[in-house]
Amino acid sequence: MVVISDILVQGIQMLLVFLLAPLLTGFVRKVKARLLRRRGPSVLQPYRDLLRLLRKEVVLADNASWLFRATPYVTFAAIWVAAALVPTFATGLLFNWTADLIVIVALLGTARFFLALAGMDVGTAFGGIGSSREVMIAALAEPAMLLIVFCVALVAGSTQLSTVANFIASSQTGLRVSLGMAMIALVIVALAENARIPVDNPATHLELTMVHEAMILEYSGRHLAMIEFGAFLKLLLYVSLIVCLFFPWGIAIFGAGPLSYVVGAGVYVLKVGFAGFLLALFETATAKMRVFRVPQFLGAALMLGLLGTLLLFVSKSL
Amino acid sequence: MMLPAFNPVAGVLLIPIAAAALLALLPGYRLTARLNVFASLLTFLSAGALLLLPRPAPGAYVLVDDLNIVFIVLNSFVGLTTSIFSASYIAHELDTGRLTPAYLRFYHAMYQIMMFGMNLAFMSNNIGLMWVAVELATLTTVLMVGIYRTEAALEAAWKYFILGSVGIAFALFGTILVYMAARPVVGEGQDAMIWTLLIQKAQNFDPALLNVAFVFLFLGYGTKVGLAPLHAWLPDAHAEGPTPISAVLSGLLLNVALYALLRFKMLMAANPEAIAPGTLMVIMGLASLLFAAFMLYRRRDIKRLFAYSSIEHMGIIVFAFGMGGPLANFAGLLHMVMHSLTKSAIFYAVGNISQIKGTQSIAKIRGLTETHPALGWGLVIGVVAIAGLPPLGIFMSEFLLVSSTFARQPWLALILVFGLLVAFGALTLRLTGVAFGEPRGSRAPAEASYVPMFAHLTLVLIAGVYLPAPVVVWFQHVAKLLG
Amino acid sequence: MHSLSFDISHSLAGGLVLISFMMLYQDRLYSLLNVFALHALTLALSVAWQAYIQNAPHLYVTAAIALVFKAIIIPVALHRIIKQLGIHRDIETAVGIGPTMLAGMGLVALSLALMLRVTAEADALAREDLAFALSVVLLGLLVMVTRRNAVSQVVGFMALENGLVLAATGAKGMPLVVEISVAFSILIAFIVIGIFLFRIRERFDSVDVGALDDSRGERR
Amino acid sequence: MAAVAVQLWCVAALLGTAVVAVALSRSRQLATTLIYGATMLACAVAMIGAGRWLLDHPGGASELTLPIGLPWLGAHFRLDALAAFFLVVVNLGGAAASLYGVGYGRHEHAPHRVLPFFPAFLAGMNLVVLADDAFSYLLCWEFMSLASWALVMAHHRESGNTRAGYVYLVMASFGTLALLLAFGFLAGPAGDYGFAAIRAAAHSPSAATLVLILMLLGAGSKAGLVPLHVWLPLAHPAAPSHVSALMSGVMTKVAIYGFIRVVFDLLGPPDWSSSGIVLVLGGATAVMGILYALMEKDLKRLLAYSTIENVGIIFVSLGLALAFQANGQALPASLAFTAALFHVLNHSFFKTLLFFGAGAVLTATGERDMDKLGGLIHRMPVTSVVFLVGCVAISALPPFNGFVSEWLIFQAVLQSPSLPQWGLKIMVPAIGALLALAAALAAACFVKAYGISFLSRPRSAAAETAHEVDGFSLAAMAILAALCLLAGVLPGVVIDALSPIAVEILGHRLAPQSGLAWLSIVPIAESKGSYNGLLVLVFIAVSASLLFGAIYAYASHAVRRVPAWGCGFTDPAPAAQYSAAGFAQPIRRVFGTLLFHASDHVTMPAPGDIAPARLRIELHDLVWERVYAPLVGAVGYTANRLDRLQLLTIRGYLSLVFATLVTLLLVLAIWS
Repeated sequence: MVVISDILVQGIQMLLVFLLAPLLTGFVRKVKARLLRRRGPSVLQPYRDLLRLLRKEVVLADNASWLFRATPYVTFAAIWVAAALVPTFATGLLFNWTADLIVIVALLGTARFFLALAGMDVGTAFGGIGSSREVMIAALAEPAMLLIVFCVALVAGSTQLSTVANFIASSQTGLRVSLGMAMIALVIVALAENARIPVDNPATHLELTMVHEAMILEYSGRHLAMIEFGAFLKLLLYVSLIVCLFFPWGIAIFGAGPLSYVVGAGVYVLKVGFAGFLLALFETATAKMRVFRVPQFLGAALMLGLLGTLLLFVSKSL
Repeated sequence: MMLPAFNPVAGVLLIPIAAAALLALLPGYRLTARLNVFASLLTFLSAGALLLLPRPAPGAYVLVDDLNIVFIVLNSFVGLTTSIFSASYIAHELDTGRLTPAYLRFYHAMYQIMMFGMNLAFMSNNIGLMWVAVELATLTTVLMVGIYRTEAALEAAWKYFILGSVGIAFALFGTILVYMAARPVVGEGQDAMIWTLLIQKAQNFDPALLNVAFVFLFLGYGTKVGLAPLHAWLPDAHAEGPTPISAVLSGLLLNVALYALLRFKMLMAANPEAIAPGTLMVIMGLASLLFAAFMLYRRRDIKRLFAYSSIEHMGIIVFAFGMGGPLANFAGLLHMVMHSLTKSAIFYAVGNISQIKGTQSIAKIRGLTETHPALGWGLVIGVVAIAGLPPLGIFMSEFLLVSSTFARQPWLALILVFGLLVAFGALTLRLTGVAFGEPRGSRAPAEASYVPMFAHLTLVLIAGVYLPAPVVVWFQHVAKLLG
Repeated sequence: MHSLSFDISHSLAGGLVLISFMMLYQDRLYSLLNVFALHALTLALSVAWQAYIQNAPHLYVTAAIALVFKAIIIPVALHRIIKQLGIHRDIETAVGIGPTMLAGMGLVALSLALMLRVTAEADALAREDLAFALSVVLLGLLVMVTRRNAVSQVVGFMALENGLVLAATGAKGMPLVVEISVAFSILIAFIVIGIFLFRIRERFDSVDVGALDDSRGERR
Repeated sequence: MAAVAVQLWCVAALLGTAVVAVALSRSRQLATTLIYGATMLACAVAMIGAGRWLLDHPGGASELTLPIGLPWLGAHFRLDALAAFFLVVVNLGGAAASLYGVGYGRHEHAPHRVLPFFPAFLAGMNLVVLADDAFSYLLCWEFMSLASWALVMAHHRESGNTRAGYVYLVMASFGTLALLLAFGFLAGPAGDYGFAAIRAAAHSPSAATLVLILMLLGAGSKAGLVPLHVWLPLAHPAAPSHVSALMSGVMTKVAIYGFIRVVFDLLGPPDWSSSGIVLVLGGATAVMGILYALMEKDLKRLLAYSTIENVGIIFVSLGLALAFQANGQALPASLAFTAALFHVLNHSFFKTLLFFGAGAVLTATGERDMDKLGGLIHRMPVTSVVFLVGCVAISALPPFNGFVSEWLIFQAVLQSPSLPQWGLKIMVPAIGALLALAAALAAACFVKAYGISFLSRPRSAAAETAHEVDGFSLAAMAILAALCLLAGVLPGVVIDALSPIAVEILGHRLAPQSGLAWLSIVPIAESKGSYNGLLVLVFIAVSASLLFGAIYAYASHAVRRVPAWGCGFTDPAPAAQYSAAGFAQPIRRVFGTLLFHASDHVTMPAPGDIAPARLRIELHDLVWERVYAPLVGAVGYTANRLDRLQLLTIRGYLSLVFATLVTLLLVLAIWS
């Protein structure tokens, strides 16, 4: 019985992120449009786009290989699993221990790996640009990410997200400077990983600037849909990661009964919405930077992470 | 001296003399070459008998003990294999007209006289006699180095002769000084030159005299050992003489001088007040090693290359004996034996190579393992062995020497290792050039036989992985003797 | 008597050293040869004296060899060679006369310093003799390395060898002395013949080193 | 029969095979099949023997002494858990390489230069692992180097190979001399060369540090630690591919075995500061190695450089183990140690696999230069799949094995706050960041490797007409690929199999993993961190296939094949695709300018000029230019200076003698 309900709850979470992801993107786009004094499409537009793409036929380059066709599914699945393993409305779900923070990062890495390969498969210049830049950005983002993990793990004594969330929620950690640094670093990494301004502009096809879009330039139809959906999920994943790591308050403890789950879910949606709003605000406020300024940008994240860790030693030793 | 018949001692000494006389008279190089081999075989057999039969008591002139029997057996063995090699080698020299039958007769006679001189030097119990014998061996080799009568050969021989004579003089002066030191203690005349008596009474000798004596002896015999900076004659003598002689020079003559050095080192060690000879040997050994190691890099003549490698190894051996102690001495002995075998094997190979390619210039020899697999790989194994790589014998001695030295005198060990590495780099550099790459030069089959080369290499290989217990015990005993 | 004998042999040995110095001082070949003849003569005298006081008759042989061979035959032969090979008569020195003399002084001092450490129970005679012999040897070597000229280098070697013989004869009751002196005379004969055969005019290695490079395989 | 005896018999069989090979290596086909078959058999037997010993872990060790080697000592051989594990690694690689060789060897144009040395090489590696006294250890070590050198020289006519062999031999001998010094120091003046005696003797911390440094020089030069790595990218690719696989995948592990054996087993607990050295060297090696690899366009050299990276990772992990052990923290120490061993195993799997793949590409196209490859995924379907597996695994991506070991290492890194020393506290996180950087760069590197050589359009005729390789090679690669996945999804089993080693060396082990629910692994405690490769795999597979099914069922499944779009511009020439150098350009611009003094020179023709624009990339291997070139120069200079002594006149030589004499006499006069 218990197992059933556990699986049920886990299923709910998977479904939740599945449904919520496009909404978040739509919401962000809407807010951005608003900030630009435009009406903008409805928040449900992403769903429509996905459905449209799904129905279209796939236009495939002659020399596209099986890898090119498999990648969308692999990528999406990897991201989805990763997203499902981040506590959203409740901690300690059945499969949380399947993977800790490092594994989640690595799962995203797998997704990126295949996407980068797919970018090179057809052998157009754009794919090459996209892949090479993507891996460069990733190469800088991952160490930063690890340092963030390290910093958090030092505070909570674990890389297990549920544990971390519970620990921080249980407000025995006061306000920590190092945690603040870690959060900023995580935000920077999230921006880079999700191809957001200022690292990349999801809305442009200007070849000199684009990274992610160039990589998936050859995709169309259901494949494109999968990839887009993956991107939505990834955004949600990072947002809920930030939320669960740094603002876990109101998250439901596992086995606390349906009611608290509902409450937790409500709170979670609110937090995600707020984060989305901030993201939109930030993106409208800043401009995209040159590709070769990105290293400095991510270097800052790296420094912050390291600084946070060292600071933690100091504060601990005091 | 009264020697009963069938006395192996007499065999080792008289067979070469008789053979020399015979060879000087007989014409026809095929016969003489065979005879030469036969005589050397007999010498080797009687040396073996010397090993097995009970040894004669040390007489006024002849001494056979654990130390020199090592040298004698090794000497007669390499003498035998070299004679086999030269039998097949020299024939080709006649064809190419570098030698005439007359010179060949002379060559064979000289070969036996040289063997006699070396055996005598090993066996003599009288330091004066030992001196005479060493010089006899030296002069015969001088004559053989010059045998090709080319300007270069004559020049080499001349250089060898002059430097050798000075060495002779030094050695003699040292010998006289030893006699002077011994006379008050041992008594006048014959006795004060008999080594067995000297070593017994050495502690009462006058240290100051002994010191000066040792300096002269060290330089005198050290010239023959080829220690830098007394080495000058060695490379040219090796490079210009007939290859069998180069093999004998590296494999044997250096050992003769080394043997003399060891005897006097023991004498010095027996006297508490005299300076410790070890320090001097260590310094000169390291100097020779380093010097030769660097000299190896710029060599263009393959025989001269290996001549310098002989200097290097003599340096290592002298260093080992200088360090002293059971391990180092054992290593030194082993290294000496292994070096004699390996280096002569290498010279057999080089002889074949230079005959085939018609040149000794390293730059003109390439890709041997392609054109002459047996010869090429033989050379590879030889050089690998001489460079101190396992599973060949020299690795064992270098292992013992380096490890024990590092435990005792780390800095010396570091210098030693540095020298070894530099030399290794040079040797392997030349080896890869000669043995590999696009083949160059003639592809004609080799004239001389590979048997001696592979015989030596097999021995070295076996020694590298398995030393028979009796040999070990015996070496350990000798190592103890050397202190 | 003993003291007298001691003085005589001592003065003879000392004379030998003195003559070695004279050799260092020579700058003409012929005079060098004459001085060497004198050197050999003195040696012969001292050997003979040793033979007399040690009443060791075999040493007379050595003395005779020294007298006949070294003091007469060799110098004459060398005179011949010089004429035949047309070696020009004055000696080119690698180091100037003055420094050479100073070096010689130093060498003698060194050999004395070394030999005087010898404990006195080795009888004084032998001790002094050795000191002188050593200096003669070193001076001979000095001649060899400071003279560029083949003949003078041979002379230097012979002087060195004289020193050896002096030491050998001074060593009381040393066996093989005669044999050794004979052996050395043969050696020297070889050298002289070698010079003559190989037409070695100026130096031992007048064969130009550069010309030998290819046969040495050392050409750059 | 004693377990060690079985191993030695296998070694004997290998040596016998080598001898036979000398005899019949002229007759190609027969010899190839026969020799590789026999080798595979021997290796398989040895592997099974060692594996059973490891799994049963009877504890203790099975020893044997042969009356050879150093006379008064004899050759000691010993099989304990550590040795057993490395024997498994060696012989697994050996068996796979032999299987691969049966097919690959057919294309060998000089079999008589490969066949005899191949079994000898394997025998040497086995013996090194088995040896139990300093002499036999070094003897086998050098024998191994020598055999591999001969294999490197197999294609000695190809340009650069002789140089590669030369550099390799010199560096190998340098390493051996360092080991020799280390053992000499351990054995002491009396010369107790037996490992038992060394283990028993007490070593002071300073001595331990000295020996550790010597081991870093000796074993490190063989394993390829920066800056001792220079020979590796030259030598490994020069050999035939299955030998390269062995050298990269296995021989470096033997070197690591040597390091573990001496530093962890013989030396006893070292000083904590020495662990710092290992950590820094390891971290630097990892990052430098993979950056070198990124700059490469030669497939095999790229793989060789990535070997350097993995060696660095392993050394970092070992350094962590040292640090924890020095502070008596048993559990984290065993965690780091197990992680290191796990990575050793993993790397031996996927690096061997990748080199096999490179060999297959070489056979199919005759090209190692990635800029002449491309599109092989269409021509070589199986190879491309297994090679992809290798790439994913080596890029440390779940659910494959590479990720598990790196995850374990990160877990160990996360334990570092418990270290008392400030230096380590602060250093370890930084090193961890370096590891993460290396991992990400590795992913980039293998995206490049796979993307350039297997994906995209063929860049040369050879690549266009490539054909799949023979069954043996494919089988060998498939087996390794399967192992990569297995070790990735069932890490618990591997960890438990490794535990006896940790017990033997550190006296402590990780908690048993195989018992846990859902086969997940929990190194320290579930609250601290856990991973379940199996579930991750299942989830991904299930959700992907569900989606796939759903979409095909309810959405479209129509496909239209058209020319590639590329924003409307389809460049006609395949040469215009991204090249290896082009792909690495962003990373080169980030790291290269500092580490390689990299600079791009573009020559743009004048407007109207139809000459092609040219891009020249300038890279400097600073390690070579700053460390080795000066050394070589110094030796050459000294040699030239001394060489003048060869051409003195006789008078010159005489004056040398004279000078020596006078000096000695002076010394005598002054001192005595």
